[in-house]
Amino acid sequence: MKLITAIVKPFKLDDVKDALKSAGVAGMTVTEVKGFGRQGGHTETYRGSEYAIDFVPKMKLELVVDDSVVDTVVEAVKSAAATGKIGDGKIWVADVTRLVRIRTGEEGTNAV
Amino acid sequence: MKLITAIVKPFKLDDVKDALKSAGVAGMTVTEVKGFGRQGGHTETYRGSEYAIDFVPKMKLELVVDDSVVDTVVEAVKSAAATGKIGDGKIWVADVTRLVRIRTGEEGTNAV
Amino acid sequence: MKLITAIVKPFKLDDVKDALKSAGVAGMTVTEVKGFGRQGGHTETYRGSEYAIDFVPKMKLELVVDDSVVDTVVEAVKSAAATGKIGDGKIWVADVTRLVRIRTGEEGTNAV
Amino acid sequence: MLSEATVQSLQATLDNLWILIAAVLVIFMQAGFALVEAGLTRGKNVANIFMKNLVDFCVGALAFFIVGYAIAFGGSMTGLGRYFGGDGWFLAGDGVFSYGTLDKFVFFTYQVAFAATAATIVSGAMAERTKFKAYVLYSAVISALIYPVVVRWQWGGGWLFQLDTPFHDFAGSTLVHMTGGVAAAVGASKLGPRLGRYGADGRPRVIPGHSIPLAILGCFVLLVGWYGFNAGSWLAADKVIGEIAVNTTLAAGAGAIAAMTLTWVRSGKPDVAMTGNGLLAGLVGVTAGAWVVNGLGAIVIGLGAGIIVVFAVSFFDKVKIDDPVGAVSVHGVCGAFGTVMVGLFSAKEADGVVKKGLFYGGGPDQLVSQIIGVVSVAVFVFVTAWILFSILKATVGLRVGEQEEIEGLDVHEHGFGGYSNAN
Amino acid sequence: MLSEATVQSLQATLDNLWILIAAVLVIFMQAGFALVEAGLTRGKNVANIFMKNLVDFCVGALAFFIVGYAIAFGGSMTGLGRYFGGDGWFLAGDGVFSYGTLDKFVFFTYQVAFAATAATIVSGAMAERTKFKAYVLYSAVISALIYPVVVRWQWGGGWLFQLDTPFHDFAGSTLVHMTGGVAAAVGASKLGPRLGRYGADGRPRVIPGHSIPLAILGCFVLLVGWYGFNAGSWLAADKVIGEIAVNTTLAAGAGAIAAMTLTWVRSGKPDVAMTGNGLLAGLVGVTAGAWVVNGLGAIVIGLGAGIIVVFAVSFFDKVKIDDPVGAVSVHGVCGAFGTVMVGLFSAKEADGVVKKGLFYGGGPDQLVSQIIGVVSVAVFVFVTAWILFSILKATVGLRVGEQEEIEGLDVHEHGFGGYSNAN
Amino acid sequence: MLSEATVQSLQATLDNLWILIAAVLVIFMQAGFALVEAGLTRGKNVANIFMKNLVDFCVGALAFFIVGYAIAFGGSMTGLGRYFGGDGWFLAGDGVFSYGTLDKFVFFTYQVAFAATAATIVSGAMAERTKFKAYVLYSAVISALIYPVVVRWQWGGGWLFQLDTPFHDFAGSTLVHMTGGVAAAVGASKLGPRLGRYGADGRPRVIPGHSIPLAILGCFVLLVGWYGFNAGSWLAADKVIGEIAVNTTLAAGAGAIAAMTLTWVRSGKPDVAMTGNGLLAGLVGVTAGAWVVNGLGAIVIGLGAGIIVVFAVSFFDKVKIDDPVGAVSVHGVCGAFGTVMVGLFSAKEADGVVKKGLFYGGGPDQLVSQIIGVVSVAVFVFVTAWILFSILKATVGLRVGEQEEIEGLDVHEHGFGGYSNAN
Ligand SMILES: Nc1ncnc2c1ncn2[C@@H]1O[C@H](COP(=O)(O)OP(=O)(O)O)[C@@H](O)[C@H]1O
Ligand SMILES: Nc1ncnc2c1ncn2[C@@H]1O[C@H](COP(=O)(O)OP(=O)(O)O)[C@@H](O)[C@H]1O
Ligand SMILES: Nc1ncnc2c1ncn2[C@@H]1O[C@H](COP(=O)(O)OP(=O)(O)O)[C@@H](O)[C@H]1O
Repeated sequence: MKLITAIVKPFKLDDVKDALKSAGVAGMTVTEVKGFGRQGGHTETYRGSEYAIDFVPKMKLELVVDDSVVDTVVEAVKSAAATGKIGDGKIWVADVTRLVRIRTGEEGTNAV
Repeated sequence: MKLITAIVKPFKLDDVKDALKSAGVAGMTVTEVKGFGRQGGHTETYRGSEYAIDFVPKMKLELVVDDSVVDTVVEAVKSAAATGKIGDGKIWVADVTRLVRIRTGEEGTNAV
Repeated sequence: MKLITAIVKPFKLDDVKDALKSAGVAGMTVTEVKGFGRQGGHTETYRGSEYAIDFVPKMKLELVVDDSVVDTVVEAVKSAAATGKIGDGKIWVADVTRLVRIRTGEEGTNAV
Repeated sequence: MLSEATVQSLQATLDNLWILIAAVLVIFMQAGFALVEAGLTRGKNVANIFMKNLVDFCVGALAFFIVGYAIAFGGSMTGLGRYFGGDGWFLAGDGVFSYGTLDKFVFFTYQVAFAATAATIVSGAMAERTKFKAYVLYSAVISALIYPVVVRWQWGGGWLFQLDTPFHDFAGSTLVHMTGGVAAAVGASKLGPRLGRYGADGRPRVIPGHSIPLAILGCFVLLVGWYGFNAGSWLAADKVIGEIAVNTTLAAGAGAIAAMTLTWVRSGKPDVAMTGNGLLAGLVGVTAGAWVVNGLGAIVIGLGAGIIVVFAVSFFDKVKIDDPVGAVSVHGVCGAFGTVMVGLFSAKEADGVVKKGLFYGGGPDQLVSQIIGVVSVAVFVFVTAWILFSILKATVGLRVGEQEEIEGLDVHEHGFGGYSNAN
Repeated sequence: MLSEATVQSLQATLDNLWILIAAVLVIFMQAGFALVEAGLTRGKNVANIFMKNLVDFCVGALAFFIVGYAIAFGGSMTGLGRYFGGDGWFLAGDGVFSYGTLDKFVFFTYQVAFAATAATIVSGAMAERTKFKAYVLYSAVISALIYPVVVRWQWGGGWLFQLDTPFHDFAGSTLVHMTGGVAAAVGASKLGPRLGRYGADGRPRVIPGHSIPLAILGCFVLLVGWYGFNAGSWLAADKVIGEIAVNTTLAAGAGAIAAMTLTWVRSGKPDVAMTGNGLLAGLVGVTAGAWVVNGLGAIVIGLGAGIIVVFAVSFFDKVKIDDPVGAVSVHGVCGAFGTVMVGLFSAKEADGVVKKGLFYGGGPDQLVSQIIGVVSVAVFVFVTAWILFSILKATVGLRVGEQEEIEGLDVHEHGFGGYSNAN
Repeated sequence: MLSEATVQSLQATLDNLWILIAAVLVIFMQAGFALVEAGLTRGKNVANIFMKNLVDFCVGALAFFIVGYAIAFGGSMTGLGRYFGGDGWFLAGDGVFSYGTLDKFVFFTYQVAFAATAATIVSGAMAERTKFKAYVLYSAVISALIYPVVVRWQWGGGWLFQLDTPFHDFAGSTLVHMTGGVAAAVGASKLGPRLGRYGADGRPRVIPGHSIPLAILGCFVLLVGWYGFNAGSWLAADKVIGEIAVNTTLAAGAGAIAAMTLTWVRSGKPDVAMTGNGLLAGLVGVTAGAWVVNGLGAIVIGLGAGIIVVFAVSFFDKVKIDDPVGAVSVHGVCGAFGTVMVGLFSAKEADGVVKKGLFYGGGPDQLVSQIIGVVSVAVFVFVTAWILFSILKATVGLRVGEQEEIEGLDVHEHGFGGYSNAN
């Protein structure tokens, strides 16, 4: 069991979701987040004064998946989310020691 | 130290929180998220056109806990969050190698 | 590769971000969350009736970093976020087995 | 040649102009109601609230045009006509009733705005759990039948107006507001409280409104519209409207200050939503006596209404009539209160219209008539609303399903959430 | 000594007062447009929408003051003057045209509010992708030139008014709304659809508006303002304004109910945004005939407009004219529809102004004139708007860049997001 | 028999009707202020802002009823009466002052709306850090004492009106707006800037407002209300109100365009919030001369005010008077500017009321009087506001604690957040 976390550009969410669906992913959880990174923010002006916005809106996807499909999933996100422009985001993978489906109590692979 | 992550239905948040309190949990962090899964979304209609909403609102709970209480906590979430209907959510557990309380600098179990 | 997660008070976000920048951190992801903990919530009154708010607004920071800088980063967050008052928040660290930069496909340390 | 008639026709034009403008102000109150109700309920039901307020105006306007106006104002005022009119359907024909110098169309516009007000009050009390279809049917019936009958009794020249000392409800504390408030109470209690409104222990739990800005903006809009509501009810343009406006202002201010102070004292903090309710309570309260009381009377009535509304909200909480916006307290309770107060604070005497109140040396006559009016209207509306909601419950159903309620009426009743952060 | 003149001057004062108040109501509609458009588009463009609505009023007011009014109303109505006026620039001088008893400044205020309405309609159809600079230039030109010429043809006494049976557009279904709607169609199609509005398969995809509360609040504000729009168009204060107001109310109600019912039948749920559009469609539809139709006519026109708007929205979706708020359907299509309906439903006859419609025994004369009016205005606006938008496209550019559109016009065009949750 | 009196009474009715309607428009401005201020501040203080705006109207109305009106308009205008009135407390009695044909209640309603405007201006400048209790006390004192004295000097017939060339402030650029603006400046500087408003380096940091839609909706509402504010200040119904309305429109438009253009040039992007401020600046600026200037004068004053407001905002930023909404710049600075401009741009001469300005051949007399008026009012308000805020600071305290400010006044002062997303 792995937890794959991906940070992507908001307007890419639909494409990524579709790619993951096609890759057979059954579930995921999405959060609106703000990212700080190489992309940098931008300068806004408000009532004549400038100020820096360091954070850019991003979407975070979390997927718990079977070890066997990690590469497929990472690949799917990567190709669907990439625009080639700075700020496309990151994907990281971590171990999950247990997974439970609340409704049924099923655990492990069955719970995905 | 484990990090327990739970995805639950929003209207179950209060019940889960109360159950966790009773189970002796001292702290947790909650995020509004959107879930994609078996529950499916629904079709909305806007100005006469249909469109699919694939995501359903969910709540994500994160709790860092001592290894000894993981089972209790998972159990508490499970029984408080279950409705038996599709979409009740998931719980997953991962290792945490270090935990720090910012205020005091305490680490490990003392920091929970 | 480690994932450092920090929960801090919202008005401390700017200070923490600046401290992390100075510590050489290149990127992070921030989420608005609600915390439950020792700090407790407060009682609100609405149209004459009291009710308890158990959750307080917090900010969650997630940073994937090289193992070598974990201590520096934890230290930076700790000193920038601490006010000494209850509710300053937590930092926890977990293992990350893989990190990918979507734009370039780079992995590992190069992807940070 | 210059004739008396020329001058009279100028005055008539003035009257018609003012009442049309006043009607527009009252119609603006529809936006105020929508805002207050939306602000004091949850975001998942916000489109439904706006939809209800929009549609009750539309349905109500057609219903009042087709039958309501005829029932309220048409035909002979004797015999059965004391309770129920019946002439001027569709405003058609030349004999259609109008008031004084007013053109029938102008008078109708003013009256239809009032009908819409009475109808829309209910939507707040029944918010967050009512089937939209049932609400549409309800609003057709109240605009076509229940409200017109009530109006008939007094403004339509019916039996309450024909009392020896006529019942006096200048701009409708009872006829409009209490009518709406009583129907609201019946509707809310037929529906039952919202899921989660009462804990397992039976104690009320707060379900906070999602936007104070919307709610208080709505209060401002209602305040503005109320000048049309009260000062327009003179149904003519002359200097008298000035004092009516001042009474309206003072009662509104006093109501808000009273509610603010009371919540401040009780819970240590001045409550914003309740202060808004206090403003509206003061306005509702002074509406019946807006012409006959003086400034001091208006202030006392406003203060009284502002205090009463706070306790009334607690009371309905306790008896489990779940009224998310306080409509029953504001319009029902303070409407009745303000009407009765005319019997105490009336400072004017006008033959066949109103007597001085108890505190102004007029004896108890007016007070008695006020009580008769309030009680009879309350009973009539209670009974008819009860029948109406019972029928709706047994046929189309009154309440949405549990899932609909939990996930929100916007998506389930209208197919779309009121707020979207789509990119 | 009392003279006829004294009385006349009183009537004149009354007229001026009413038209000024009506003008204020129409100016209030600017807020309504901003709200509707903001509610039906995305949050990332909300400041841009408000800015456009604010600035088109400001720019339009100055442009109409400097040249527009003179083109619409100035100079001789013969020869070229039948198409294009030219006197009274800056309202300067004593000979400046005014209507009836109205002071030129009062008449101007009323007219400028109408010009701003015509101008602002376009902003919704072109929302979420138009360069602000291009929009400002567009709004100067429509207020200074295109709209004034159209007005000249009819209200300015030009050739449409000089037809044997004059074209009749009482309050501007065609002159104001269809003008705006046709310009909107041209603008939207020149721009092309928003990114993501059509899938790879060419089928439309929903881009939901971000706030139903804003949208429906806007509908209420427009409804309120419309009483000034229609009843004020009588350009004098007398009892006639009552029937105009009633027709306005009935058509609005019928339009909303029709659209609500139709979406309910088609998709199983009554659509809130479309019901709002239906209300506006009914209002636009009845505007041309607000004086000449009777209540039944108003209801039929309202119902018709409410049905048409639903199909029109689908139609423009299909032909890929991406109109985020339905401005083309509401103002363009229903404006034309309502104007033509006068030829069928006119129940009044007034020499040199209007004849009875086909359904009221007046024969086809009025209908023919209505069609001539609608077609000629549509063609004129289409051609001039096409030229205008082509020039803008070729010079300053019409559409923002892709990144600007994706991330929002607020930040990119104005330097700041419309919503901030900074602490 | 028809008499002159009949006709005069018709005119009087007309006057009263118009001024009551104008009063309602001005009262609507309260909603506009609440919206602008709420939009330009943070979401955590939004309920507090609305509460302040609601309560200052309520408290101010009662205070002005009880004492303010008597001080402003009551009693003899000689001796001490040139500075301070004192008759007509509670509007009681028959001898209470009124203006011209106006009923005392109508005149009061109009005046109380102005008093509430002066009072409410301060709330924006002191937003996000003021104790609610202190604000309530402040608003009672300004409505009961400070503002009435200022009014006395001019509109109440006092010493500024008795100057050889009377000070001319038609609708209150100085008496209402600058009074509010100066009090705002004193309040904001007594409070000190919001936490985080200035960096460690002393340079200002932006604290963005949370909702441009609310802010610009507020600007529209203020624009609409301003027609009542300016055209109503004629205090009678006649054709003159037309030109006043046109001047109001032009100055508003020019102000917005100037501010938009200036921010566009300075920072590359047209700023939305500043354009809104520019509109208001133009309105404030033209208010003093709304009757005496012509269209060109109005445009120039509007442009001037729109430019000044941009620089004034920067200036107060630099001198660390933290004014979240720009109230000091809009109302204080542009109020003074507009008043002085009457001395240059007055195009009218009226015995004992106003002379032509310097640019219109009237010499420097009017200019001198304008400067006397502005300076004396500014000094008076500055001193009294300083005393008032000092007393409040020393007693109930002016500023909330640090935690309250960081977490928001909504929760800490009123017990409840303005926005809730509870399910
Ligand atoms: N070290 C990191 N830990 C967590 N999130 C990161 C990290 N670096 C970047 N991110 C997230 O990824 C987003 C994109 O990163 P950025 O450095 O801007 O560009 P790129 O994706 O091209 O490397 C950031 O906005 C942030 O949300
Ligand atoms: N593999 C997954 N990884 C992360 N989150 C998941 C995953 N599968 C489901 N979820 C989350 O759990 C929620 C419920 O899952 P769903 O499949 O709809 O029903 P059930 O909980 O009954 O299995 C989803 O909405 C989503 O937020
Ligand atoms: N065990 C936990 N797991 C996850 N988050 C926690 C945990 N305990 C506390 N938190 C988060 O840290 C915040 C601060 O914790 P709290 O107990 O209030 O004070 P302190 O930081 O001083 O220990 C909480 O609001 C919550 O968001």
